[in-house]
Amino acid sequence: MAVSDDTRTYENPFLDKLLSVPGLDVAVGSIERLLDWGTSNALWIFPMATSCCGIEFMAAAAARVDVDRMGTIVRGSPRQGDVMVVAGTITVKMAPRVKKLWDQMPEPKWCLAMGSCAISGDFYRDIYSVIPGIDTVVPVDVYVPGCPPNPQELMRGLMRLQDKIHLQREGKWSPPETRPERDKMIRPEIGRVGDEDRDPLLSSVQLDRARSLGLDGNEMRDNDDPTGRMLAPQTLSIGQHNGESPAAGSDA
Amino acid sequence: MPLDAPEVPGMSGRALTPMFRPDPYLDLTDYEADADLMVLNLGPQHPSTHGVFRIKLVLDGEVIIKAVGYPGYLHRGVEKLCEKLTYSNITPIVDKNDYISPMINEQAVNMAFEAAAGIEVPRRGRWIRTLLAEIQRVASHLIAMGTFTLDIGGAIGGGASMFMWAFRDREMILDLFEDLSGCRFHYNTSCVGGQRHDITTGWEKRAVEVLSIIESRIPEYERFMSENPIFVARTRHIGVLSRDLALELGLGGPIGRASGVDVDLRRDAPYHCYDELDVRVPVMTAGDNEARFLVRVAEVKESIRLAKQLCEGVPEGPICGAKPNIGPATIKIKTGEVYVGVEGPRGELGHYLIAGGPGGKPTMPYRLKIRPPSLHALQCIPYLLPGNNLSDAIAILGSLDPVMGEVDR
Amino acid sequence: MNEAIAPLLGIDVADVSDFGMTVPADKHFALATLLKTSGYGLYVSVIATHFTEQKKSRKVPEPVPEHFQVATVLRKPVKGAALSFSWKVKLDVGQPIDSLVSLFAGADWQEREQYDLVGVTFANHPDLRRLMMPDDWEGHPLRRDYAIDTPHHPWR
Amino acid sequence: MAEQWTPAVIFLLLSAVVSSSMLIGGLLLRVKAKSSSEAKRDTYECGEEPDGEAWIRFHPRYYLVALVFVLFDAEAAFLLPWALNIRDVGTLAIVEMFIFLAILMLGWLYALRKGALKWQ
Repeated sequence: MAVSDDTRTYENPFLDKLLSVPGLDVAVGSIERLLDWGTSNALWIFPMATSCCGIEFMAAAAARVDVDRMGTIVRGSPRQGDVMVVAGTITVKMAPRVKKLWDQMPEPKWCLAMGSCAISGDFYRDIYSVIPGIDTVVPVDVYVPGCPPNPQELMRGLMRLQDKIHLQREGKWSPPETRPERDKMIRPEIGRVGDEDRDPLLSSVQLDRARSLGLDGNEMRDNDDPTGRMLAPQTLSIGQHNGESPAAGSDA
Repeated sequence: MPLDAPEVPGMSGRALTPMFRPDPYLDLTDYEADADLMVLNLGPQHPSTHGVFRIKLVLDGEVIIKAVGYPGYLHRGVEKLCEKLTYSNITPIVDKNDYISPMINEQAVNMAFEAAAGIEVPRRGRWIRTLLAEIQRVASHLIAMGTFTLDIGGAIGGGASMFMWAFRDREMILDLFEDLSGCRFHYNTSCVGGQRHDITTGWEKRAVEVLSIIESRIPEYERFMSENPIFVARTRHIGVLSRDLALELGLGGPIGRASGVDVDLRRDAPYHCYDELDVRVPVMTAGDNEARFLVRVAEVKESIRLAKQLCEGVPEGPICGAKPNIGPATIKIKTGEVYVGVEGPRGELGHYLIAGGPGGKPTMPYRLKIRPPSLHALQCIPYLLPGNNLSDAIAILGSLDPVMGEVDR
Repeated sequence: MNEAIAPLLGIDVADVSDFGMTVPADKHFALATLLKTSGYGLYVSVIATHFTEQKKSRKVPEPVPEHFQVATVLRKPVKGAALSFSWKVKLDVGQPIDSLVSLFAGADWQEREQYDLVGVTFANHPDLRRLMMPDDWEGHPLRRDYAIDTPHHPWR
Repeated sequence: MAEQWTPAVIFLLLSAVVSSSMLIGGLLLRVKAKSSSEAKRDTYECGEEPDGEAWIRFHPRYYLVALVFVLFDAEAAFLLPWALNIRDVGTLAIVEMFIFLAILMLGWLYALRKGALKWQ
């Protein structure tokens, strides 16, 4: 039962070595099933809830459709998250943060795009400040369509993710989620993760912009330097503002 | 100039008195701290920032010295988009601004268009709009109560009970709206000239049932909160907002009324059918977190009373004044400039419309500015946070109940 | 109250209207202080709009240069009669307007947003930075000549 | 005499097995990302770039409170075995324990008087 490597972004070094030993794959199979049972029934959600889908996400976590039934707990920190549920519109100012948080999540991790704003940017798609779909920034595993998708639909999306995890663990190659593709669909100019026409450099450029957030994103322009080093109070003339970051930001 | 709170009898020492007004642009270069200052980001992705809002806190130990708010993480360019859409297409866009009370957003923007085009909404249309607005206010305040206690108690620390109750009751209201318009929220029921969907027979009876169930539970929620010593310890005298600061910040709504600003557009500038109702407005003067919570709870009772009163005598007649707009481009406004303010659950929600400017088409607004009440709620963060502890920052932000879709538009 | 405004603006009482009255830029701050002292204490909003240039044509008798218009709305918090008062100020391109932050603390973010989206500069505003857009953004989106789908590498 | 100790030995063995199995299980089933970027090791601050250093000097009151806590936590550790077999240790042990508590209360009063627990 060879484990197909192309879809998994993680590996168990010990288990894979065990598998190479001819006789042991039965034993490893049972460990795989145990791991698969553990992972899929305890999907901890890291909510990237930005707008209306976030409220529907809260309604899904609340009393009537309780996603806790499937073992999914909502955790506030990426360090403890398995699934990043992107619920709501991601804007140009928020995208580097999403990319940074996605990279701070430990493997194995999945991404669930909830709502048409996260899937394709919806009718905000061609506005100057909106990302045409989260899959231009982050590889998405499950798409939950709707504006907003009702809580049952989100729960079904999580179940589809569980099925995908079962398939991945059993080594079967799981078909990529049928990405919403229509014939006359306007494809975003930025290639989506997994598209052929997306230039490989784009992901690293996005990651650098996300990580170099502090330098240009550090809007702490006012004249206090909290690290105790007294800064001469800068005069906030209008001209000085556009884009150039003061000394406090660059050496922090 | 260390920021210790002057002692005032009867108030716990650490809360700043209303007279003391922290300077939001505090110059920290000459501030001598107990130890080093620490900068902490209550960042865009945080469970208790009610959406994506970032506060950069400068902390001296645990006491907040300075708080700088950074909105804009959900700026979707709605006003630019509205300049490209016809008047009847704008309603679903504006639904998504304040996604906790979409019904009131729709009505506000359509009232602005009707005022500019001079369309008269028939009585039944106005009556149904008032009824739907009051029920939506109940649902919106329920979310505010639920998330506020979730912020204070934490998901595991006992704060989730009120959250679960609030969402359970809100689901009943969403079922009502689903019967009316077909979707849970983003209803698109009101159009330029009145209502698009009429209420079905028996809808008011179900509405009265749902509202009376919620009305029977509200005293329990109120007791559950105001008699809980932890809740009281974390909300009384914390985040005290004085009346003149609230006025200057332009804070109507529950936040302003908790600080003594007695303004409610339903009573002071009546629209829809509010002039036929006696709108009682709860006002408190304490101005702290607890007052904001209690004003919201009292407003829920008021809204339920108004909605039940409205459910009895729904007048007969047409529900839409303008010609039923088949095509999107049937509403034409040659020129006009109008500002219409509506009492949203978070304050005054206004729309400033300029129709027919140079090079603009008569079927599309030339400029539509949406006045967001939550933006003014967030503006009092640099005044309320300094002097309190870090944990109070979460409680104060929760009591302001901002909605980031409306702030960033 | 109109009797107080008329001499300030140098117009007779009849022309004073509580909506859409055009006020010269230098009288903007004085009018705001007068309104605040006479009861209009609740700050509502500031709206900046960009008007493109209009050449001489059949409908437009004389050419109108490109200009901005900043409208301000205040409200009087009186029980039973919360009237609003709004006036407009015409600005040329690049001409600053007095900021009302010293009168109304609520004007801070609203004016920063108008500076960010429309590009009208507010004089002696304590901290005029971009509010909505990221800091390295060029251009002002709500201007009529700003294309709605301008790309912003590497995100869109 | 020997069988008196068997429960203790079993307990020790059990705890050794459980803790080591967890450690070894974690080691064996360790998941390694194929292409992990250094961004994973950045400090998490709600998605923002942390500003200023974390190696800053804190006010000593935090350390004092922690110290007082550890002190009285250890005291509670002594109370537990004493409380379990209070019946067969006789009244002398009870009096001794209360003397022990009284001495510690003195320490607590001292900390209170010196203002170690004053928060502001």
